[in-house]
Amino acid sequence: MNLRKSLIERDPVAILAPVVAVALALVVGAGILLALGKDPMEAYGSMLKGAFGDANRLNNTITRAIPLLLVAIGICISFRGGVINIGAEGQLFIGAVAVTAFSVTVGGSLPAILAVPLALLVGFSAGAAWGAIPGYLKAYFDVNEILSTVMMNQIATQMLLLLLSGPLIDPREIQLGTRIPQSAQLPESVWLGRLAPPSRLHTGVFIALLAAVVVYLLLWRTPLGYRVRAVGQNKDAARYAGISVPLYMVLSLTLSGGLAGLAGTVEVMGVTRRMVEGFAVGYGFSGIVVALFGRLHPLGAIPSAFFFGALLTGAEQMQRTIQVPSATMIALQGLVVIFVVSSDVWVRRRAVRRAARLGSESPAVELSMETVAAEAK
Amino acid sequence: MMPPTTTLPSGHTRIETAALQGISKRFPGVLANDHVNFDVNAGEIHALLGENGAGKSTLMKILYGLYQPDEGEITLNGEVARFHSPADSLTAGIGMIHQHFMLVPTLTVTENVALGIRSGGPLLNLKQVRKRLIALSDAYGLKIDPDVYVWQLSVGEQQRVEIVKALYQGGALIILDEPTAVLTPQEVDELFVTLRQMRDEGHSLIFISHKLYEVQDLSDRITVMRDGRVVDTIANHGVEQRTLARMMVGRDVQFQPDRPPVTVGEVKLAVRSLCAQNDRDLLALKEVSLEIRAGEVLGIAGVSGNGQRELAECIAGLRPATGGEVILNGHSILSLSVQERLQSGLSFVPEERNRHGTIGSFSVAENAILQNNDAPQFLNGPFYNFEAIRRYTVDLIQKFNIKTPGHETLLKNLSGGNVQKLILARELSRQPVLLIAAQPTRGVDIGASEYIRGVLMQQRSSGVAILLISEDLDEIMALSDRIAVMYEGEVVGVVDRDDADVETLGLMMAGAQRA
Amino acid sequence: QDGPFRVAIVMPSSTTDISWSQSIYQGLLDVQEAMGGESAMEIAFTEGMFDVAAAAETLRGYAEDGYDLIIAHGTQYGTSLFDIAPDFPDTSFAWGTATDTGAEQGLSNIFAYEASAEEGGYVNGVMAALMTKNNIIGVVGPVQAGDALLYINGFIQGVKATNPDAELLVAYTGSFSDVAAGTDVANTHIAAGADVLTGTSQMVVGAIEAIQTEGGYWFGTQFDQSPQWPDAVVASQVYNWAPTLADMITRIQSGELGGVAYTLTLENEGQTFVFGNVAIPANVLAAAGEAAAGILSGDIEVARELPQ
Amino acid sequence: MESSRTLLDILIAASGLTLAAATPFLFAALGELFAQRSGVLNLGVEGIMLMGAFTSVFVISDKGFNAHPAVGLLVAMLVGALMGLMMAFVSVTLQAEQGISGIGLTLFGQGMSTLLFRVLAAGVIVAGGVEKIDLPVLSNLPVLGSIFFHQDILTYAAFALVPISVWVLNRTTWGLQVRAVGQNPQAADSMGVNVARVRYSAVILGGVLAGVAGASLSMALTGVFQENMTAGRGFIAVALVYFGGWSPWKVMAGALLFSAANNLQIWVQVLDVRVAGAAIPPNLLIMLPYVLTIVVLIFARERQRREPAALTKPFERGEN
Ligand SMILES: Nc1ncnc2c1ncn2[C@@H]1O[C@H](COP(=O)(O)OP(=O)(O)OP(=O)(O)O)[C@@H](O)[C@H]1O
Ligand SMILES: Nc1ncnc2c1ncn2[C@@H]1O[C@H](COP(=O)(O)OP(=O)(O)OP(=O)(O)O)[C@@H](O)[C@H]1O
Ligand SMILES: [Mg+2]
Ligand SMILES: [Mg+2]
Repeated sequence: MNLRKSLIERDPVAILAPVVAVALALVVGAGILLALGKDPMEAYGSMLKGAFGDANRLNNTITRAIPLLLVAIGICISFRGGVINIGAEGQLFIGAVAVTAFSVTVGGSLPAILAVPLALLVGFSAGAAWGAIPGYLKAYFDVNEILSTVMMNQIATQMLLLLLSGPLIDPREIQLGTRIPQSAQLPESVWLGRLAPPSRLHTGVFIALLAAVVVYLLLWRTPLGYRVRAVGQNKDAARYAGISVPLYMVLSLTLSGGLAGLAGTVEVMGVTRRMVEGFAVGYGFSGIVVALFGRLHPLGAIPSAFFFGALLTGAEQMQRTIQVPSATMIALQGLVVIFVVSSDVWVRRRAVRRAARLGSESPAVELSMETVAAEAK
Repeated sequence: MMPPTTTLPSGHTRIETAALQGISKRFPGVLANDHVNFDVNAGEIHALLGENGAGKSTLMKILYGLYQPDEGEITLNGEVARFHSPADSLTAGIGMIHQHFMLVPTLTVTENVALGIRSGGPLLNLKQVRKRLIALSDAYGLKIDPDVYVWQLSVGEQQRVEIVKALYQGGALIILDEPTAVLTPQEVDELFVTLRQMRDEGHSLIFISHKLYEVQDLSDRITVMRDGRVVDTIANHGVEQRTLARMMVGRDVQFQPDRPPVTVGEVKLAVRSLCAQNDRDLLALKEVSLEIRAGEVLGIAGVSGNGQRELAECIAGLRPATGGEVILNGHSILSLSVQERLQSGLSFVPEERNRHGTIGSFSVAENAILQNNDAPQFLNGPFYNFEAIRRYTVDLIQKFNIKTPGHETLLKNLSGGNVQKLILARELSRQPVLLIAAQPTRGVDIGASEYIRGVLMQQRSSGVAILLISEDLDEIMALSDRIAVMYEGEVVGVVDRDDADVETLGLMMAGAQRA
Repeated sequence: QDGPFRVAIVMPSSTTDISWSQSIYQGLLDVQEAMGGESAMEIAFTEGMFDVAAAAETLRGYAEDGYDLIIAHGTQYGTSLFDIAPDFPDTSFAWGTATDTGAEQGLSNIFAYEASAEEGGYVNGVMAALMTKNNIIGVVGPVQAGDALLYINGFIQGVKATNPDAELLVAYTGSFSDVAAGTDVANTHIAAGADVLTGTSQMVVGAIEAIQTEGGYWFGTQFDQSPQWPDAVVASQVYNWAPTLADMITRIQSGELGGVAYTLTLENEGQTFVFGNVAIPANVLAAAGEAAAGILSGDIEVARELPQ
Repeated sequence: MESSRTLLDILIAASGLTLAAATPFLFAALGELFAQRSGVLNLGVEGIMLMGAFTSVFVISDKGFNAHPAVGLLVAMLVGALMGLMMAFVSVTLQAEQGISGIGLTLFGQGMSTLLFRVLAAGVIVAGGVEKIDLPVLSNLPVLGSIFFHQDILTYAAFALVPISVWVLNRTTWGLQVRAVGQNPQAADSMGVNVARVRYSAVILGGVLAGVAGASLSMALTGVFQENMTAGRGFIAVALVYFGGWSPWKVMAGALLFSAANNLQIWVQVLDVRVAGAAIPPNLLIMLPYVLTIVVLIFARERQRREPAALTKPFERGEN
C-alpha cells in the first residue's frame, strides 16, 4: 500500500518515550540500589553487560525472548479477539508436558525430521485444547474468562506436579528412589538444534519469528483475522455481519492457548530438554506484558520480547556480580512496566496535539488493516 | 448594571442573558467553531440549526463546560463566566440534554437524578429526591416511574428523565441537543408543551434539531450554522422552511423525493404469524404477517418499542423466532444462519448504526466489507487484496458522496450522516432482494436525508423490496407504498399510502383504532 | 594458586528459607570459617532461581568468571549443568540432590550429592510417636516427590515401628513455598486432633506457628527451626553439608574435579539432630538414640518407598 | 481413635477454618469490587497484599518495633493506600492500560516486600498472631458458637464489611457515584460528578483493603511472614469479584465456596479418603477448589450481566 505515513512524518519523541521511561525507572531503581549500599552505575553496567556484553550473552538474551514472544503472539490474538486470556501460564505448562509425554514415549522411535514437527504439533494442540476450555465456557456458558483462566493456571500447575511425580517421572528417579519430580531427558530426535554454542540459542527462534509473521498475516490479511478482530471490537456488529461470535471467541482462545503451548514446547525442546519442576515459571505473565508493550501487534511483540529478554538476563548478571537480592530486580521490572505504560498516554496526547497542529486527520490510535499493511512494507 | 433577578419555579435564579462571544474551537483537522457569537435570553427558545458537523454540539459543549474554547468567552448576565467542567455550569444554572443521553442504565430513575445533586451530604436521601421528582414531573406533565431502571425505559421515557433531571438540578438555561431525533410524533408534541411551559416561566432554552418544521413551530429566534460559522440569526416570524434549508445547505433542498410510478413484481418477502420475544423475554411479536413485493416500499409506522426492532431482527436472523414463518424470495429462511440469509439477498440498515452497523475502530474500508469479508473479489489466494478493497471502497465513497478524509480513516471519526451513507452504500452494493431500512435518517441532516431518501426511491424503481421502519411519519408518508402500523407487537392495520392520513395513523399507533 | 578458593552457588529459594537453601549456605559459611575466613574462601551466591533457564545462564556466568567450585543446588539444574560442564573442564561443579556425576557421558568435573532424608525422618518419627498425647500425628507435605517424600516416608516408618496405634494424618499443599497453604493444612490436622506435626520445605513456617499457638510439638527437617519457635520445635533433623563440602574442596585442591557422589547420612554425619528448648523425656531421647544406632548398624532398614 | 471424630465435629471444625481462611480473600475481593465498580481493574492486588503482609508483621514483631497489632494493621492500610494511590495515578490520571500497570504494581510489590524483608528482617518473621476472640454469649451457642463466634477480630471485620459494602454502594452519595462512574463516566461527568476523584477514592479504598487482606494473611491467619507468601491469592481475589458478579454478597459466597472447597480437599487428604481402595493423588485434590469455582459458574449463570460497562476504560472528557 502507499507509504503515506512515512517514517519522516513520525514523531521521534514518540519512539524515544519508552526509552526515557525506562531510564526514569532506572533512576528510581538507582535510589533503591544506593539505599542497599550498591553502586548503581556498576549495577546497571553489569546489567547491560549481562544482556548484551558479548555474542554469547546476546544469544542468551534472544533465547530468553523466544518463549516470551510466542506467548505474546498468542495474547495478541486473544486480546484482539476481545478475550482476556490470563491463562498463558497454564497453557504453556500443558503444552510442555504434552510434548514431553509424546517425546519420551514415541518421539524417540521417530527420525528427527518427523519427530520435531510432530512434537511441535502436539505441544501446540495441547496448549490449544487447554485454551479452548475457557473459550468454550465463555462462549457457551458465559463464564468469565479472567476467572476461568486464573483458575486453570492453578489446575495446570497441579497437573504438572501430578504428572511429573507420577506417570512422567524419570524412571531413573524411581530406580534411585530419589523421586525428584522431573521427566526423563527428551530423546535427541526431538531436540531443537543449538545455533551458537555455548549459548543455548536454538532453532526455536525461527519458529517464534515465523509465528509472529504468520499471526500478523492471519490477523490483518485474512478473513479469519478480520473476523477475530471484528468480534473483539464490536460483538453486535459482528453478529449482524453473520460472523459466529461464540465460534470466534473459542477460536481466539484456542489459537492463543496453542501459541502459549508452543512456547512451552519450544522451551522444553530447545533449552531444558526435559520437564522439571519450576519450568518456565512466570513466562505466561511476562508474555502478557510483552504483548501489551508490543501494542498487541505480533510484529511489535518482537522488539518487546527482546527488551524483556534483555531485562531478565541483565537482571541475573546484576544479581550475580554485585550480589543484590534478586527481589531488587523484580521491583525494578515492576517500575519499568509502570513507567513505560504511563509514557504511552503522554505519547498519544502529543500525537493528537501534533495532528491538530499539522492539520491532518486525527491519528489512528488503534491499528487498522491498511495502516498496518502500509507499515509492514 | 445587574438586571433584576427572579426565581424560577424550579428554584433557580433566571439567567437573563447568556452569551457566547467570538468562540473558536479547533479539533484535529477541523475548525469546529470559528468566531461564533450566540446568545439566549430568559423566556426565549433559541433554535440552532445546521448540517451534521456544522459545530452545533461543539458550541453547546463549550457553554456546558465540557470543552474549553480556544478563543472567545462566555458571559452570563453580562459577567464573564469560566466553566472548567459541567460542575461549574450546573452551579451557574445551566443544564444540558445531550444528543446521546447521559443516563446510567443500571441505576434507577431516582438514582440518576440523585447523582446530579452536589449538596446532599454523604448519605443519600432517595426518598426525598423521589418526592420532589414526582412533584416536578407532575408539574410539567412528564410521566415517569421513579423506581424503574433506566435500561428498562424506552428512549422517549429516557428523554423525559433527562428533562426532569435538568429541571431538578435547577437549570435556568437548558440546552437540548437534538431532543426529538428519537421521539415519536406524540412524544414530540408532549415535549413541546413542556418546553413552552418552561419558556413561559422564564427559562432560557436552546433547541437543536434537524427538523425544520419543529424549529419553525417552537422557536422564537433561529441561528443557522454552517462549517463552524454562524450564517445568520433571525427572528422566527413566518420564516419559510425553504429559506432555512437554503441557509443551512447553501442550495435549494428538495423535501419530497421523486416517486416515479413502479409496477410491483412478485412477493419477495412474506412474513406469516411471526412470534418472538424481546430482550426481557416478553412476547414482543404476536403473530405478525406481512408481504412485500418487488419494487414496493412497505413502511412500518409505530411508536418505538412496539415490536419494530424485533421484527427487523427476526427477519435478519439476529433474534430467534418463537413461531411463524419468514419466506424470502420463495424460500423459508427462519432456519438459516445470518450468513446464509445475507447470501440469499437480504440487506439490513440497522437502527443503531454505531452498535450494530459498523465497527468504530475499523477503517472505512474495513467497514465496507463487513459482510463480504471473505468474498473472492477481495482476496488474493488466502490473503486480502488491499488494492481491490481500496478500489471498491473509494468507489462507494464517490458514488454515495460520503464525506471522509479517506478510506483508511477510522469509522468513528465520521459524522453520523456519513456513517449512515456508508452503511447504505454497503448494503445496496450487495444487490439485495430485500432491504430492511430501520430509521435510515434519524439524526441525519437534511442534505444527507434528502440524498438517502432519493437512493431508497432509486432502489424501489430497480425492483428491490423495501421494508422501511421509521418513527418519522413524514418519512413514512413520503416513501411508502403501503403502511403497516404496529402496536404492542401486532400489526393493527395495513393501509395504502394514498388512503392514509396522519391523523388516523397516529390513532392507530396509539392503539386507539384498527384498520 | 594465590588468592582465596572461590565457590559460587545457585539455589532455588533464599538463603534465609530455614530449609533447603539456608542449610547449604550455612554449610558453606562453616567451611569458610574452618578454612580461615574470607581471605581463604570466597562465596558468591544467587538465590531465588526457580526459573531453570535463568539458573543455567547464571551457572555459566560463574564458570566464565573463573570460580573454582560451582554448586547447582537443585536437581532441576542438572540438564543445564551437563551442558555447561564440558565447556569448562578445569572448573569443578556440584549438584544435588542427585547421584549422577556424568561419568557415563565422560564428564569428570562434576560432584553429585543427595541426602538419605528417610533416615532422619525415621528418627523424627520415632520421637513423634512417643511425644503425642492424642496419638494423632500430622504431616504437612509440599509435593509428593523428591527429598520431601523421602523424609515423610522415613517419618511414617518411624512412627509405625514405634507406636502402631498412632494415627497418621498426611496432607500435601501442592507447593514448596505457599506458607498459607501450609497453615491451612496444619490447622486442619490440629482440628482433626493432631498434637504433633512435622513437615518439610520453606512453606512450613506457617504450620510451625500454628502448632506452637496450639501448644503442640513440631519436628523439623533440613535446618534448625527452634530459634524461631522455641516452644514447639522438639528436634530438627539438620542437613550438615560442611563435611561434604570440605571433602569436595580438598579433592579439588588436589586436582580431583569431580566423579564422586555423596550421600548425607546419619553415619557420615551429613544429618545431625539439633534439639531446642522443649523438655524431652528421657525415654524419647533413648528411643531416638536406639533408632539412630539401629540405622547406623544396619539393624533398622529404612525403605525409601512405602509399601503400597 | 477414628471413633472419637464424628462427622459433626468435622463439619464444625471445617466451617470454622473456612471462615478464617476466607478472610483475606474477602478483604481483597471487596476492595477490588469497589475499584472495579468505579471502572478500574486493579491487577496489583497481589503486590499490595504482599506489602501489607510484610509491613504489618514487621512493625509488630521484635525485629521491627514490637508494636501493637492494631498499629500493624494501620501501617498495612497506609501502605495499601499509598499503592492504591500509585495505581490510581497511573490508571486514572495517566490513563495507562490497566492490565499492564496492575501487573507492574504486582511485580513492584513482590520485589519490594521481599527486598525489605531481606534487608530489614533477614529471615522469617514470627508475629505471634492475633488472638481469637470469643464473642460473649454468642460463642456459647451450640455448634454455631464454635463456628462463627470463635474467630479473630479481622474475620469478624471482614464479614461485617459485606453488608457495610452493600450499604455504602446503595445508600451513600459516594456509593452512587462509584456505580455511576463505573457504568457511564460521561453521564456522571455531565452531571457534575468528578470522575477522577471518585475513581481515585475507590482505587485507594481497594488498596487499603488489599493491605488489610495482606495483614490478615500474615498477622492473623499464619502468624508469620515469608517471601511471596500470598502465592497468587491476590489474583484469586480478583477472580472472585468476577465470580460474584460485582455483588458483595456473592463475592462473599465465592470466597466461602473457594475456602470451603479447599478445606474439604485437605480433609479428604487428612482422613485418607480412598476411592475403591486407592488413595487419591494429592495434586488432584488440590485442584478441587479451582475446578469447583469454575463449575459453579457454569451452573449458576446470571441472566443479567452486571459487569461495570466502563471497566478498564479510562475516562477522558469529550470522547463520546
Ligand atoms: N471531540 C472531537 N474531536 C475531534 N473532532 C471533533 C470532536 N467533536 C467534534 N469534532 C468535529 O467538529 C466538527 C463539529 O462537530 P459537532 O459535533 O459540533 O457538529 P454538530 O453540528 O453537532 O453535528 P450533528 O448535527 O451531527 O450533531 C465536526 O467536524 C466534528 O468532526
Ligand atoms: N472523539 C472524537 N474524535 C473525532 N471526532 C469526533 C469525536 N467525537 C465526536 N466526533 C465527531 O463529532 C461529530 C458529531 O458527533 P456526534 O456525537 O454529535 O454524532 P453525530 O454526527 O450527530 O451522529 P449521531 O447523532 O448519529 O451519533 C461527528 O462528526 C463525530 O464523528
Ligand atoms: Mg451534534
Ligand atoms: Mg447528530
